[in-house]
Amino acid sequence: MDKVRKIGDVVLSFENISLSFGGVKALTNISFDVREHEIRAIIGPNGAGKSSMLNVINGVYHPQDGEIVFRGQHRRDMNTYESAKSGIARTFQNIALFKGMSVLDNIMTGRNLKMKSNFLLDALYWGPARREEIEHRKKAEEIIDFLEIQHIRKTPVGRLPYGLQKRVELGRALAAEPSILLLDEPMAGMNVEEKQDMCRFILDVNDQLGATIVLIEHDMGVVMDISDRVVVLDYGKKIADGTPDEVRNNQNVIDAYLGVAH
Amino acid sequence: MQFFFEVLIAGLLSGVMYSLVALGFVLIYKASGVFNFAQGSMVYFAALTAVGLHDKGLSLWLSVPLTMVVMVVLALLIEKIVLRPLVAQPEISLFMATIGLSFFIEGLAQAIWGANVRALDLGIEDVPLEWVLEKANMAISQFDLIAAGIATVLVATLALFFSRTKIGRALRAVADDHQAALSIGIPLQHIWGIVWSVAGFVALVAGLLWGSRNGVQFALTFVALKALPVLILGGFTSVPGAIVGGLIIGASEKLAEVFLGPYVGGGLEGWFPYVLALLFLLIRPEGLFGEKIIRRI
Amino acid sequence: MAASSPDKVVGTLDTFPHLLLNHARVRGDRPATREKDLGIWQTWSWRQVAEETRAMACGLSALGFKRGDNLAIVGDNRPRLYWAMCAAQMLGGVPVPLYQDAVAQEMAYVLENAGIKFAIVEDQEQVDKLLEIMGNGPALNHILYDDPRGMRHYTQPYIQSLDEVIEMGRIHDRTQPDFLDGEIALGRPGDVAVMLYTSGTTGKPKGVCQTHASFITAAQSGVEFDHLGPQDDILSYLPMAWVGDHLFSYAQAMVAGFTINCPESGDTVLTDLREIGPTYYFAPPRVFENLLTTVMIRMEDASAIKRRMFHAFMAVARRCGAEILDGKPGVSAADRLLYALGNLCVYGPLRNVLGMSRIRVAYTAGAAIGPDLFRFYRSIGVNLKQLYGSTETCAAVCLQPDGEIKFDSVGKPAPGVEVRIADNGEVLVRGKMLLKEYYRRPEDTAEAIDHEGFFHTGDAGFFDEDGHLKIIDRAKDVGKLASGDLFAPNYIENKLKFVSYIKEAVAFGQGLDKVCAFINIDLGAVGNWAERRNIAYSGYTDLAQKAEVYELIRQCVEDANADLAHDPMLCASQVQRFLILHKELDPDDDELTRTRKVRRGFIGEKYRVLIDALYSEKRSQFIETQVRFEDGRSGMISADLRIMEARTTPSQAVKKAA
Amino acid sequence: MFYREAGQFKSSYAADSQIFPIRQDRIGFGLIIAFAFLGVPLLAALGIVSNYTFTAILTPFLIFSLAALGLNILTGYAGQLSLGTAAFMAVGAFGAYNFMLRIDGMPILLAFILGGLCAAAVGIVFGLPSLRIRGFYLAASTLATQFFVVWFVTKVGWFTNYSTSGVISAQKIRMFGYTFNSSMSKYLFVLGVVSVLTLLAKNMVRTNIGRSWMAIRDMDMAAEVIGFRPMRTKLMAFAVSSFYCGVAGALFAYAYLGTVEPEGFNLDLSFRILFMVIIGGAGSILGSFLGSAFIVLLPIFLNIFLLFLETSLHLELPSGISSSIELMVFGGLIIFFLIVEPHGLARLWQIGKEKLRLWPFPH
Repeated sequence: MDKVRKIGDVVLSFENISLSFGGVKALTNISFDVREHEIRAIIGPNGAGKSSMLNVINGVYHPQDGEIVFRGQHRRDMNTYESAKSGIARTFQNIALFKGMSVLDNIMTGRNLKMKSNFLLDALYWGPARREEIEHRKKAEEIIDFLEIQHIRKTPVGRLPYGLQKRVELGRALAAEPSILLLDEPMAGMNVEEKQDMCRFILDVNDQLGATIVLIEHDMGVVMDISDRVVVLDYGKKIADGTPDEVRNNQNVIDAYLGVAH
Repeated sequence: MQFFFEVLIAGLLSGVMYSLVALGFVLIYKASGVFNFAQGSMVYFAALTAVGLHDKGLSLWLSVPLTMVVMVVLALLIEKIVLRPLVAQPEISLFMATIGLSFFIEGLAQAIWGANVRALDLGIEDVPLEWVLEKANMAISQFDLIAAGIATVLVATLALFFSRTKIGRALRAVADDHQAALSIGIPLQHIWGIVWSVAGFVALVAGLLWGSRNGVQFALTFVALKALPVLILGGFTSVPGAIVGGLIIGASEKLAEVFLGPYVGGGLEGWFPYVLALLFLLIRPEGLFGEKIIRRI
Repeated sequence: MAASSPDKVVGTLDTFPHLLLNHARVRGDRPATREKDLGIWQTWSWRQVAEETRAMACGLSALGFKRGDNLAIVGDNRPRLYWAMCAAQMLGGVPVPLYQDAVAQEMAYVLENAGIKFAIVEDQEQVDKLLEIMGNGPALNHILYDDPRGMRHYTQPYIQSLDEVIEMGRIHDRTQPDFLDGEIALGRPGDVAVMLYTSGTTGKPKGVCQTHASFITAAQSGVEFDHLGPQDDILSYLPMAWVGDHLFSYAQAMVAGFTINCPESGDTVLTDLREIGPTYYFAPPRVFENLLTTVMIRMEDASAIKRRMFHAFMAVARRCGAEILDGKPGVSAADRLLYALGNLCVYGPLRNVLGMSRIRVAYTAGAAIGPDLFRFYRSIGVNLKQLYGSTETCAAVCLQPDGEIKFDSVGKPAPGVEVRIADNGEVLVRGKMLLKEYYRRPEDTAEAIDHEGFFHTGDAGFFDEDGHLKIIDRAKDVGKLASGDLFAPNYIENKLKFVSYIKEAVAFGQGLDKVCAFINIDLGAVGNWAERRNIAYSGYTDLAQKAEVYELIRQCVEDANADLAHDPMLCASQVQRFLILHKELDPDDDELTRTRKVRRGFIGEKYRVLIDALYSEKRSQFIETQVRFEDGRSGMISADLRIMEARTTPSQAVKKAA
Repeated sequence: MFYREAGQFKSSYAADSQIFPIRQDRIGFGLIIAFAFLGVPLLAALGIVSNYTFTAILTPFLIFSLAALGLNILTGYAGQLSLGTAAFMAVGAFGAYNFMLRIDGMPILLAFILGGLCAAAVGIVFGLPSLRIRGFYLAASTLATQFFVVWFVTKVGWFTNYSTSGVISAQKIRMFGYTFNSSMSKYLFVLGVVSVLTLLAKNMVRTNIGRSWMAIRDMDMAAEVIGFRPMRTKLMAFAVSSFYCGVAGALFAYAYLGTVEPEGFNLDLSFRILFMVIIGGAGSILGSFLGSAFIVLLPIFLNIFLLFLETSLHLELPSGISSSIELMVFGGLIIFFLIVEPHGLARLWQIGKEKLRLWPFPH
C-alpha cells in the first residue's frame, strides 16, 4: 500500500527543554519538533527520559528551562487541561484505564471535553443531555468498531487481558478526536500478533483520522518501520534526530543503543 | 501571663499523652501501612480489662501484666484474622477495616465488663504541686506531671527501640519496602504481631493513666480521635512528628479552649485540633516530618 | 417516486424484485433487515430496503451492468450484499454468491466460469483477493466494496465504494424514473434468478442456474408448510453462497416478508443469536452439535446439585419431551408435571441461553443428524426438523411435518414434489423447484435430468412404511464388501460422528474383506475429557495419540458397531480396525469440501500408506503430511500412528425377530 | 433462571442505555415500586403492616438509604472517603428547620431543597482539602467537619431557635393543604422524595458527571489528562453527596424523629451510614438500599434472637448486652465484608443475577 499522506508544517516544537526532579536531571537541553500528520518516534534505552518528554508535552511535568512552541504559541510549559482541550491525547506506559468501568464507559470518558451538558440535565437525563449521550455513544461505537473490540464492549476493563487493555486505552485517547496523539510504549509487553494489530491501528489512526503521532517505543524494529522521523534520547540528552535510516546509521545511536544488548 | 503558662504547661502535659497514643498509631502505620482507627478502642479495652481484673480482687501488680498478655493475644488475633487477609488491599480498605475493628473491640469490652464507668486508683492524687504553686503561683497537677513523666519515658523508649534495636530496624525495613523486608528473612506476620503487641502495650499505659484520671469509660475511645490531628500535623510515619505534634495539639487545644472558648461558648476541644491540622494540611500535605509523596504515572 | 407507481410494477408476484416492491407497499414500515453494527441492531424497513435496492440497481446499471450479466457477491452476511442480489435481479442480471472463505484459486475458477465482470464484495480482504486473482486470470470491470475501511489508497479506477454507486444510482433513478421500473417489468419468472455453485465432492464446481419460479415455488411451499409470516425473525449467518441460506434468508424472506438479521461478525454469532432470539432458525447439524457440546462442557463445571438436577430433568425430557412437543397422547400426567417443572428449571433457561426461546420452527439439513442430538433439541422443546434437498432442488425436496417427526428420516416430499426411488436405490426428484441447467454445461445437465424430467440426486435412500424418505448414503459411495455385503461408508461415518468425541470419520471397505476407519477426535470434547483426567497434552497431534484417548475412541467405535449390528443390511459393516489421524481433516488441505463433506477419493490417495497399514497386521504406521496453515504458509506434520482393533457385535437380527 | 433475554435485542442506543435494559428487570422493579407505593398501604389498611413497621423499619430504612446514597456518591463513585455524613445531615435538618421557621409560607419541599443546598455549600467548603490530600488524610479532615458542624449548631443558638435544651421540634409536613400526620403518610412522603432523588442519582452516575467521578476515583492522573478537572469533579461530588445527605437529614428530623438535637447527628451516625455503604456495596445505588436495610434490620433481628435465647435457654443476660453484641456484630461484619466481598451485598446480588441469567450454566 502506498502512502499518500501529506506531512505538514511544524505544529509543536521544543527548544532547550530541561527538566529535573530534586536535582536529578531527567532531560537536558532537548530540542526537536513535530510536524503535522507525521509519526514521530522518541526512542532510547531505559531511563533515557522518554516518558518524561511525553509528560512535558501534555503538561504533567513542567520543565524548568526551555520553550515550547505549540501551534505558533510560545510558552514555558503546558498544562494538562489545556493540552487536552487543544487536542492532545495520550496513552500511558503502565495502563491507566479506569478499572471499575466498562470498555464503553472508558471510551465515553474520552469524549468528555466534547460534552456540553451539565450535571442538572444529566440528572434529569432529559433533552440535550439524553441526545448528547446518544450522539457520543455513537462516536464511541465507531471507535470500538475501528479497534475491533465489539465483543468486550460492556466488559469491565479490569477483567481484560493486557493486550486488549492497551487497545481500549488507545480507544479512550481516540475518543477525544485528538490532533496529536501521544503513545507511551504502545506495544510494550505484547506478543507478535498483538503488536502487528497495534501497528496497523497506529498507521490507520495516522492515515485515516489524520492524527499526528508522537510515540515512545522500546521495540526498535517496529519504530523504524512505522515512523517518519525518530529522536533518540540517552541519559536525558538528545543524541540523534532524523529519518529511521539516518538514525540507524548514526554512530552515537549505535554506541548508546543498538550496541547495548537489552 | 502566669495563667497563660499554667494553661500552656497543662496543655503540654496532656500533649505528651497525645504523643503517646499517636506513637501507637505511627508504630502500626510504619510497619503495616494501616491507619489503626481501633487504637482508641484498644485503650478502652486495655483499661477496662485491667480495672475489671483489679475489681475482681487481683492486685494491680497482677492485673496489669495479665492485661498485657490479653493485649498480646488480641494483637496476634487481629494480625491473623483481619490484617493477613487484607494484605494486598488498598490502604483505605484497611482503614475501614480498623473502624470495624474498633466497633468490635468496644462491643467486646462492654460485653465482658459491662458499660458502666469504673474508677481506677493508681495511688497518685490529682492535686497541684505545692512548690510550684508557692514559687510561681501556678497550678500544675501532680498527676499530670507524673503521667507525662511516664509517657515521656515510654516515648523515649519507643523512639530508641525504633532506631537502635534489630527489631526496630526491621520495622523500618518493612515500612520502606515489604519485599525488601521479606528478602532479609523477617516474616512479615511476626513483625506485625510484635508491632500490634507494642501498640497494645502503649494502649494499656495510656488507658491506665487516662482512666485513673477520668474514670474508665467509653469516652476513652475518643483518645483515638484526639490523636488523629496529631498525626496529620506530625506526619503518619514520623516518630518525632508524633511527639512534636502531640505537644502542639495539646498546648494549642488548651489555649484555644481557655482563651477563645469563652467567646464562642466553649467546647472547642472537639474540633479545634482538626481545623488546625486541616489548615496545616493545606500548606503541607505530607505533615511536619512526613515524606513527600511524588505522584508517578 | 412519481413513476414507480407500484400498481404498474407489481403485476404478479412472480419475481423477487416484484416481491420486494410489494413488501415495501404492503408493509413498508415493518423491519426487513437488521444488522448488528456499532453496538445496536440497525434496522431497515421494507420501504428503505426497496429504496436502497433500487438505487443500487440504478447505480449498477449506470456502470454498465445489464440484462444477462452475472454479478459476483463475496462476503459475510451483510444487508447490502443481500440487497445486491435483488438489485442484480431488477436489471435482469444474475447474482452469483461465492463462498467468502474460498482461497483465491477456487474463486478464480468460478469467476472465469461465470464470466463475471462485476463484483460486489464486503471489504478490503475480499478486494485484495480479487486483485490477486486478476493478476493472472479473469479481468473484472468493476469491483464495488461495502466497507470502506482501509480502502483509501486503492487508486485503481475500477474499484469503487458501494456508497458511491448507490449515490450515483439515486441520481440516475431521479433523472430516469421509468428506466428501472421498465427493467423490472421485463423480468420473467422463467429467468434465471440466481446461480449457486455446488461445492462438488468431485471435480470442479458447477454453476446451478435457478429461476425465479423455482426458488419462489420452493420458498412458498416451505412458508405455507410452516405458516411463516412477516412477524418471524431469522438469523442469517450461514454462507450466502449456500443454497440453504439463499432459500431461508433470501427466497423465503422475500416470499413471507419476515426479517433477516445479520450478525456483527463470525465471532459473535452465538451472542447475536441470543440477542435476536429468532423464531425461525436454520443450521447444519454441526452447529447444533457444537452447541450441544458446549452445553455439556459448561454443565460439567456446574455445582454437583445443579448438575444432578440438570441430568435428572434431561432424563425426563428424553423420556417424554419429544412426545409432548409432538402433542402425542400417552404421556402420563406425572411426566407432564415433571416436564413442566423441568421446563421452568432447565429447558426454558437452556433455550434462553442458547437463544432458542422464541423458535417456532428450526430446520437442519446438509448432513445427517445424530438421533441423540436431534432428540435432545426436540426434547427441550425446540421444534427442530429435518429437510432434504440440494442446490439443484432449491433445498426443498422433503420436509418433516409437525407432529410426524422421525429421527432417522428426512420427512415426506414437499407439496408439488415427486420423489421416486430408482432400481439402484438412487433418489429421483421432479418438480418446479428443479434447476434450469448447469451453467454452460449442457452435457452435465442432460446427465442429471433424465428424459422424464427426473433429477438424479445421487443419494441412495428408501421410503419407509409411513412414506418418509430415509437417506442412507451417496448412491455412488454405496458399494459392496468383498463378502458381497452392503457397504454404505457415509452411514457408518455418521454413526461414528454422532459421538461427541469424534469429529470426523472416514470408513473404508469397498471391495475389501472388512471395514476400517480413520478417526478425527473432537479437540474440544476430548481435550476437556483429558483435562478432567489430568492428561497433559500439547496439541491435537499429541492428544490424538494418547493411549487413553485410543481407549476412549475404541469404546465409541464398539458402541457404534453394536448399533450397526441392529440393521441386518449393515451388520457386516462394523469397524474392525481404526486409527486416529494425526491432523484434523481440513478444507484448506482439500480433504473436506467447503461444506465439510469428506473427499473420500482424495483422502484415499493421500493416506494410502495408512490404509495399507489398516489392512495389514501392523500395530502402528509412520506418516508425514504437508499442511497449510491459516495464514497460507505450509509445513509438515509427522507422527507414528497407532492402529487399534475394535470388537464387533454379532448380528442381533435373529434375537430381534424372536 | 427467570430471565428470558433471547429476543430482547436493542435497535437504538436509547433502548440500549436505559436503566433496566432487560425486560424481566423492568417488570421486577415495577412490581417493587408498585408494592412500595400501593401494596404496603393496602397491607396497612388490612392491618397486616403495623404502625411500628412504618416508624421503626420502613421510614428509617428509606431515609438511611438516601443518606447512604449520598455518601455512596462521594465515597463509592468519586472515591473520596468521608466520615462526616451526619454533619451534612445536620446541616440539612437545621437548614430546613430554619427556612420553615423564618420564612412564612415556605413550601416544605422547597425548604428541604434549600436545606440540601446549604449542606451542599458546607460540603464544598469542607471538600476543598480533597484537592490537596487524599486517602485517610481526607477522611481525617472530614472528621473535622463532623465535630465542627455539630459544635457550631449546638453553640449558635439561632439554629435551634434558642431552645434551652438544644432540641428542636420539626414543623408538620404540610403539602397542598394535606398534613402528613400518620406514620403511613410520612412513609409515603419519604418514599416519594427518595424515589425521585434515587432516579436523579442513577441518571447522574450513568452519564458524564458520573463517569467523571469514577474516572477520578479509578485513576486521577489519567482523568486529568483526558480533560476532567479534578477540582470541579471532586467538589461536584462533595456538593451532590452533601445535598443528598442534607435532604436525608431533613427527612430524618421531619418524617422520622420529629424532634432532634444537634448531638443526634454524631459521629456514630456517620459511621452507621458508612457501614451501610460498605456492607451494601460502594459504587452501587442498589447497594445503598441493601446496606440500609441490612443495618436497620440487623439490631431488630438481633434483639429477637437474644430474646429467644433468653426465653428458650432460661438465660439471664446482662442488661445492655444487646447493644454490645450489636457493636460486635457490626464491627465483625464490616471486617467480614471487606475481606470476603469488598463490593458488598450489591455485588452478591449482581453475581446472583448473573447466575440466574446464565442458568443452568455456572458461568
